[in-house]
Amino acid sequence: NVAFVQDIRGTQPGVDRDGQTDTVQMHVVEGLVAYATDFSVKPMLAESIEESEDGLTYTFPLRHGVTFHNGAEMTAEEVKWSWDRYMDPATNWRCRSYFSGEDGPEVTAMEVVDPYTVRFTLASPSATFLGNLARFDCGSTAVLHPDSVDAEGNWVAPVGTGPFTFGDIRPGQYVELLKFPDYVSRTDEPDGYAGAKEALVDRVRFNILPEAAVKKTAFLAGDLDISTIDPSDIDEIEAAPGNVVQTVQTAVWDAILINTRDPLLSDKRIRKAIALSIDPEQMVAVVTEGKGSPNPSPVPPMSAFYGETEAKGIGYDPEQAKALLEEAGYDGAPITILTNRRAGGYFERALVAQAMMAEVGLNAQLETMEWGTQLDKYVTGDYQMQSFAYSTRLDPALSFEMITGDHPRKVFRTPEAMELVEQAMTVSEPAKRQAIIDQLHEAFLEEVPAISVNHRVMFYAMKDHVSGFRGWGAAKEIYWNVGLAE
Amino acid sequence: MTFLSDLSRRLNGRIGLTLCGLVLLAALTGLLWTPYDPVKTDFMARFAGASAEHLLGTDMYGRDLLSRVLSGASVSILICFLTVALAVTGGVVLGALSGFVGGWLDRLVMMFTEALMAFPGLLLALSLMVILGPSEFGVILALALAYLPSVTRLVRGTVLSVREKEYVEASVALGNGWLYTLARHVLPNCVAPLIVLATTMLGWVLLAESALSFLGLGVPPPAPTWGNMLAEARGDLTREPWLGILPGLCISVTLVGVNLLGDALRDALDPRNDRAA
Amino acid sequence: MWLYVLKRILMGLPTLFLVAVIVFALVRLIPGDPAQLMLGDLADEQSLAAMRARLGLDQPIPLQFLIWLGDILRGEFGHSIRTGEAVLPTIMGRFSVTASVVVFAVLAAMLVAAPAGLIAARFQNRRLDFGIILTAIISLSMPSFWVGLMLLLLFGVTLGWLPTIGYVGLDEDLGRGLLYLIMPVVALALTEIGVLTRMMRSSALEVLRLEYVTHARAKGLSEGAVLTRHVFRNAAGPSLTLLGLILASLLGGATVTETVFSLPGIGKLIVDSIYARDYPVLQGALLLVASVYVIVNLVVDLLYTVLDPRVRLS
Amino acid sequence: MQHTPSVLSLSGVEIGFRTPRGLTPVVHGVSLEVAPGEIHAVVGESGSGKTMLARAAIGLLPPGGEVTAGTIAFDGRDLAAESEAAMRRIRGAQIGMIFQEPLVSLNPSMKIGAQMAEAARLHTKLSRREIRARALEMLHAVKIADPERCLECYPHEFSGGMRQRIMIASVMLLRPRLLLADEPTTALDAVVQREVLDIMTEMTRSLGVAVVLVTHDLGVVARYAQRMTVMERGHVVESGPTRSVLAAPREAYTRRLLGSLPVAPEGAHTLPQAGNDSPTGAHTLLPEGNVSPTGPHTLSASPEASHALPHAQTPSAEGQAPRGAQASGAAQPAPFAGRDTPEGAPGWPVAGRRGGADGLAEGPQASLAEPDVPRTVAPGSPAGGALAASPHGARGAADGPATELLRAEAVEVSYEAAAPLPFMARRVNRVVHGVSLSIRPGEMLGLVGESGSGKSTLGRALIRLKEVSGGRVLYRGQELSGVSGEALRRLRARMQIIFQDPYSSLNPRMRVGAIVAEGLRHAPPPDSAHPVEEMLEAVGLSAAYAARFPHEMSGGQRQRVAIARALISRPELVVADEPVSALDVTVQAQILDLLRELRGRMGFACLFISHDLAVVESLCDRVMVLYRGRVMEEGTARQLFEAPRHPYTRRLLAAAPFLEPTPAGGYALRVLDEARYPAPDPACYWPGEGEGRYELAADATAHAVAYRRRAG
Ligand SMILES: Nc1ncnc2c1ncn2[C@@H]1O[C@H](COP(=O)(O)OP(=O)(O)OP(=O)(O)O)[C@@H](O)[C@H]1O
Ligand SMILES: Nc1ncnc2c1ncn2[C@@H]1O[C@H](COP(=O)(O)OP(=O)(O)OP(=O)(O)O)[C@@H](O)[C@H]1O
Ligand SMILES: [Mg+2]
Ligand SMILES: [Mg+2]
Repeated sequence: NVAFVQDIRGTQPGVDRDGQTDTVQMHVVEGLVAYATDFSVKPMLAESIEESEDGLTYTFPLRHGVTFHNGAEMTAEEVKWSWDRYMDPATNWRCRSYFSGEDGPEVTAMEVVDPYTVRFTLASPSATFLGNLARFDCGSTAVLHPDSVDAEGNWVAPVGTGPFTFGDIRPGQYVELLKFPDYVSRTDEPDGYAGAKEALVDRVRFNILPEAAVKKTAFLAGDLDISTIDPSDIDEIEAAPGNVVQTVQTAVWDAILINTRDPLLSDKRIRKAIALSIDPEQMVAVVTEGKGSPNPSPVPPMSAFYGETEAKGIGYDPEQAKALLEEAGYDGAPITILTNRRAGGYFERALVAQAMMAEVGLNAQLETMEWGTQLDKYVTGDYQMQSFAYSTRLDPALSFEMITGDHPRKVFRTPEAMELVEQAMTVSEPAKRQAIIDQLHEAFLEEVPAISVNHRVMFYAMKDHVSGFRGWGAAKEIYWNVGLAE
Repeated sequence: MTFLSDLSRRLNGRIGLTLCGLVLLAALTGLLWTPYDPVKTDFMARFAGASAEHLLGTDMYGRDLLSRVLSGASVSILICFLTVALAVTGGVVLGALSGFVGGWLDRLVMMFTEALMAFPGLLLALSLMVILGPSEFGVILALALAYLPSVTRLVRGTVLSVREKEYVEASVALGNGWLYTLARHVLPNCVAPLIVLATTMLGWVLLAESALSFLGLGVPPPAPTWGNMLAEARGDLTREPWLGILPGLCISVTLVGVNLLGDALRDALDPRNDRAA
Repeated sequence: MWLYVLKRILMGLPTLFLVAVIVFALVRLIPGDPAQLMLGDLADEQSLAAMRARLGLDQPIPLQFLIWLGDILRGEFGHSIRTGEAVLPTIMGRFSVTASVVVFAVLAAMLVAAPAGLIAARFQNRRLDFGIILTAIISLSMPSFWVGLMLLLLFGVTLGWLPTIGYVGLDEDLGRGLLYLIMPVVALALTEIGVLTRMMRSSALEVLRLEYVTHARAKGLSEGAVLTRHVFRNAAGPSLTLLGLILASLLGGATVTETVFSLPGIGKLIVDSIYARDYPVLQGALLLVASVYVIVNLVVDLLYTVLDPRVRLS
Repeated sequence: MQHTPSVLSLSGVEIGFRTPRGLTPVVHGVSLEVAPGEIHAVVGESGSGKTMLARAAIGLLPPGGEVTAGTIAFDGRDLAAESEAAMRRIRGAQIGMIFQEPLVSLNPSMKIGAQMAEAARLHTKLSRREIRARALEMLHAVKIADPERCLECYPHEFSGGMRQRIMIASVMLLRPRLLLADEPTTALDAVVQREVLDIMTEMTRSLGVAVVLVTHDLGVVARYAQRMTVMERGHVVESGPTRSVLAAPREAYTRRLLGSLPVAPEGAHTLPQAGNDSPTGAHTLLPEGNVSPTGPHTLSASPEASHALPHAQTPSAEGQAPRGAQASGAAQPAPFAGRDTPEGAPGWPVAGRRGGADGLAEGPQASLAEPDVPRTVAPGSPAGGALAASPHGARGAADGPATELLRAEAVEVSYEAAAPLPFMARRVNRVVHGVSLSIRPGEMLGLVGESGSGKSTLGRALIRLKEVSGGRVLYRGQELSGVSGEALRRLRARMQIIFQDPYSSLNPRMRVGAIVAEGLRHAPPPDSAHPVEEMLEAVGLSAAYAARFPHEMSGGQRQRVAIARALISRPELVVADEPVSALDVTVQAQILDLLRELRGRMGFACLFISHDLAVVESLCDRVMVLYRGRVMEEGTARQLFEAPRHPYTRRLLAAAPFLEPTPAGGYALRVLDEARYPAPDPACYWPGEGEGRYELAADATAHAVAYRRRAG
């Protein structure tokens, strides 16, 4: 019994999806490749990954003896069938554009080399091809058996290769996963979505409990084995016998966005003053109960590209902030920070920011709203500042891409930044990429389109009879290899 | 004055008046003065217990609880009053016209109130809150609209029954115009049930605001109301129950006061109970 | 009688149409974009546009309304934007959960409130009366989520007697189903008991003043018989109306209670749909709720004639 | 003096109410004995403690009330000593009680059968079937048409009179020894009242039940009670055999009470403007010194007076006797058996067919004459000339529209019920069918008829408070429905209405001064500086009352406020709808005096609607009898009261007990000398019966009667 926030949207990987749905689906289906804990891409159903020198072809020898939930063996045929289905616009696959040439290099061919080998051919080299294949929101480009659809091609249910199958789905109550007894595991170490998997429990029930107080009570009452909890509850839960709290650093980026197109905030000095007024150490300490540490960069700390440059921030200097404000002629005009009461510390961050900004004379006001409305304002760029968060981006280029661009929802709007992001997307050589990322970070600090607070730490409370649960940076719970002691 | 003394002669009236008086006093204090800024956070002093510095302690963000309760009183009470005032004004105008004029106007108004009533008040308010955006103003407007139909119906019902009374006919017989008759003869007789409804409604508004806050759409924090304080404290019920008990108690006390007062008012306004002690 | 029912249903139709208009307008007035919400921060232009087109949100709003209305009339409520499930079965399923909780709660409330109100009225202005009324007022003075959380803490956590989450349909397993219902029912009933008790008391007071009560006493009936046989039925009218209103409004969503006890009820569905801007579900659910209101009112009026033969249905 | 042991005996009973300010006594040392088979009436002013006395006897004082002294003994047992459980066994089984209002005394949500059986199951060991049989028997005894069906019905399916009869049946079902009847018929009209009381008397007599009858209707007392007790402010003023108390009241209060009875004017029913010199103030107050004490309360005329009365007795013998000397034997139900179906009534002596325009009384009418007042109608005088004394008796040429204040032509009024289905036709309930009338300035037109016959509705339609659905109403030749806006408002100020229920016609939240002053809003500016105060004083209220609220006044005072409001604008026409129906006789007399006086002073015309025939007789010039929305008979008051021709009119008259002063200074029941009434014409019209068209035909004296005309 585990806690879960909302209903899943469906069972069709990469199509009927949202972050929560992905989490569940990833227990049922697998792709050729998968993300490992360090966000490197590792083979999953593929035995290995063979990239050509020119970076234009990828060949995947498949593992032998992997069975679908319906008992059939997985072969290149199904991989091909799955791919063709994804690339059919009628399928509505979320990630089609990444492979069709619209939004990255086109996959010109996908061939079955032999029953246990497939090959992809790209129009141009891509640093992100493998990553895109493994993306959660693409449903890991899961390999499905044609039985997943009916004769007319309508979706029925995923017949995949994962360690679990779908059990009971009760909207508004829970989603249940059942152990797939014939699962054929890899033999390498469990590593994120890659590596060995074994369903140790017969069933996993994702209870839909959006209300934090309820979740906590249910956990305390022993009706949940694992649950995310608010940082403020850690002490209390740990104090009770039989409870364990696991702290996990994730790649979810918590930031306070500053609308660079706002008349007042378009003044870089004011933005800088805001950034300087905020003491990241204290803010993070408050929001995470001292469990997290600040991160001045959008790039997550566990990323291979996270280096010394990224760890350097603008610093906390109220005096300089005041001076800048003076220089900019700030007259105490109110600055509104949008926030909401969702779990995840949005509200607390805004609250602390407001208090800290007030210290240097910035007249910040909080406006708490419902998430949907805030999101709308985010998209239309109709705000001054807002407490926001971005879900896991496993590639540093994407970490910048998500805030950089010309669209109203993007805050990092300098041509230089856009150019750099463009480069980061195509260059795949690590050293060169690192340089670009470093440059981007510096530009980010210079421009101050957002205040990077930290990458979120999550807290999982579990009963001490739970073994093997490991949270990871992707902030996606994994329930294979998790067992319950009697 | 005789009315007030009549009220205070009853036990429920006395208790009701006392409790409501206390609440009003708190609201007034909160409006004029609080020991600290109620939204001022102090992360060094979170969950502080009662002390000389913070008489009632502080909350999860280190805000002074006494200040918040006082200031919350003024916001909550203001919201209650404005909401009720709005609903009553609108309801009286609509209900009176609908009941007195009758005909298609009546049918139209009734269809609208019927349609509005077909939504549970909280849901209606909830939808409106999402549309209006959470703010004191939004809460007031949403709840007023949610309660408008019941006031309209009450007034219309009373107007309809009063309209049948012979003193209204007598007024017509004297040659008085309908507006005069409505204002002079009909409406004053709707006042008693309306007062009772209004007092009850004050309580509902308080509860509804806290329910809205619980669902994430009440008066947006950090501005304190009892409702959102209670809602905010729900996660800390096991850790620091006091944070929830205090605003909860405030709400309950107000409701008890208002309801007792409403009861007493009903008794006092009912001529048949004249002699009741 | 059947003519009356027919008439009431006919009269309910314009109301329901108006409700449909209001629902639609309300829903479309909500700022935010379902496509946006679904895709979250990962959204980009193409996927948003594609999503909108798929949801039919790219049509002009009046057209959307007509399409929706046409669909409704054909009994087609559409599919959820979020989960793609057909709306009608979804809302019916959710409604049945709410209904089982609410009906039990209202019955329980009435079972307590009716005698309490009668007794309070009988001993008007005495200490017993005051005690009952004070209890009633206190019970209705507590915010419902507060009551719910307290119950959860007490019976779920501290005592560990009752499950804190989950729901089992009564049709699946009666015993366990009831077990899961206890707390929500108690929480809901607690707040309604107060209102009903007070209503019962005041209408019983009216009746107690009437001559036939004295007449019943003059026949030599005991107080208990007078209260149950003569006062109760005649005093039940206003309480029944109130009960109907409560029932209708709770059936339309005991939102808070459902949230606290994580029940998959219609109120919670509506709130979730609001948050997710799941227009078809929201519209369907609100329409259902409004129809329930109309039907409950009709049933209450029919019951009224059982209680009070003077009320003729014409 | 009683020789049989009393069933109920009160001695020195005092009743008080506990209030926050201490004990308020309401009944002071009342003693009273009721023998088996005896009907003992308790009369007195309103609030004198009659109800409390009755309720004390069954141990059901309202909360706060208690018996503070004295004993109440039932069958020799002191009720105070009985436990509550024992009292419950006595209630219903031994002592039955009938309450004032039949409309609220039966539980509306229980079937009659269940209500009747309830007490029987409690107090007897009878089986279900036996109880049912007995219930049927009782219902039969009270003349309920279909007892079987009745058991399955709910109270609302019956009229007030039937409900009261059912009440009696259900109380008598248990054969109680004592029956307490608290104003059992005040809400009923004369005909129904008569039926109910007759049945009650009959049943109590046959079962030997002792009855305490609380009432304020002295006529009822005279007709039904053997003994009476007069109460005033909690004290017994006078007690004794009915006839002797009535014939020779000893106490001032009793005399005052009796003196307040309305009495037919001794002169002709004439209009003041007609130049007739006869006084309009015919109401006579007994001068204090006028009555010589007559010693013991026994009637010299009738030795057996104080004991049980012979039941069936033909009044024909007494019919010849002068009214004033009427003996107590006349205090009998008149033998008009046709209570339910008037036409089939064998009791109506059919003396002759209607021939031509005559048909007025042919017998000597001396019985109605006061010795010293010359009658305008000479005994035996031809019908044609009999009523010529009234200048407006003939409706002929003299009746030019110019002299008419209000004229109604074939007025129809209906109430619309909501349509059963939308878009279906509304159901229309026509209440007034083609009524024509005219009122001249200064005329008092009486309107009588059974409850629900449309009197109030007609009154309202005449001043356009209700729209007519047919016909037209002309006010000084101007058609009312054509007027609107300001003109209508001005017109309305000239026509006023005094509503049936004074209390509900006064806004409870306005002070009396403001209420009365409202009457001036649309009236021409008054000539005096303090019109309100003057008006209040004119209706006999001191100016200080202006500051009061309606609920701070007594019924009579409120009534006068309503009258003041109607009269302050000096209207030309007033519709007075039952202004005195709910009042006790003293207050009633006050108001009638006032009306007469005002008419004399201001010369206004009045449509006077009432159930109380004695009042109408004493006040009105002309009278119309309405039955189911149609005029049954119309004529001068004298014509109607002395020579009624329509069976319905006669039924009304027969039912109403009139008390009249005797020459000896006391009072006795008036006997309707129906033998000398002209025979009702079988061709008279009854709504809903037989075919044929309704037609109102007047004779030369403008005495009009409804006839049925064959179609075609
Ligand atoms: N519940 C009560 N509390 C206090 N005083 C009461 C109460 N009920 C009646 N009284 C008083 O008792 C007195 C006697 O009342 P009661 O009803 O016996 O009068 P009544 O003679 O029956 O009058 P009516 O002819 O109007 O029915 C009145 O003065 C009345 O004010
Ligand atoms: N507002 C109304 N709506 C419908 N029907 C009515 C209404 N008022 C009166 N009636 C009906 O009209 C008929 C005549 O009523 P109305 O009041 O004129 O009688 P009434 O002669 O004045 O009787 P009463 O002597 O009892 O006052 C009755 O049958 C009554 O039921
Ligand atoms: Mg009385
Ligand atoms: Mg009338």
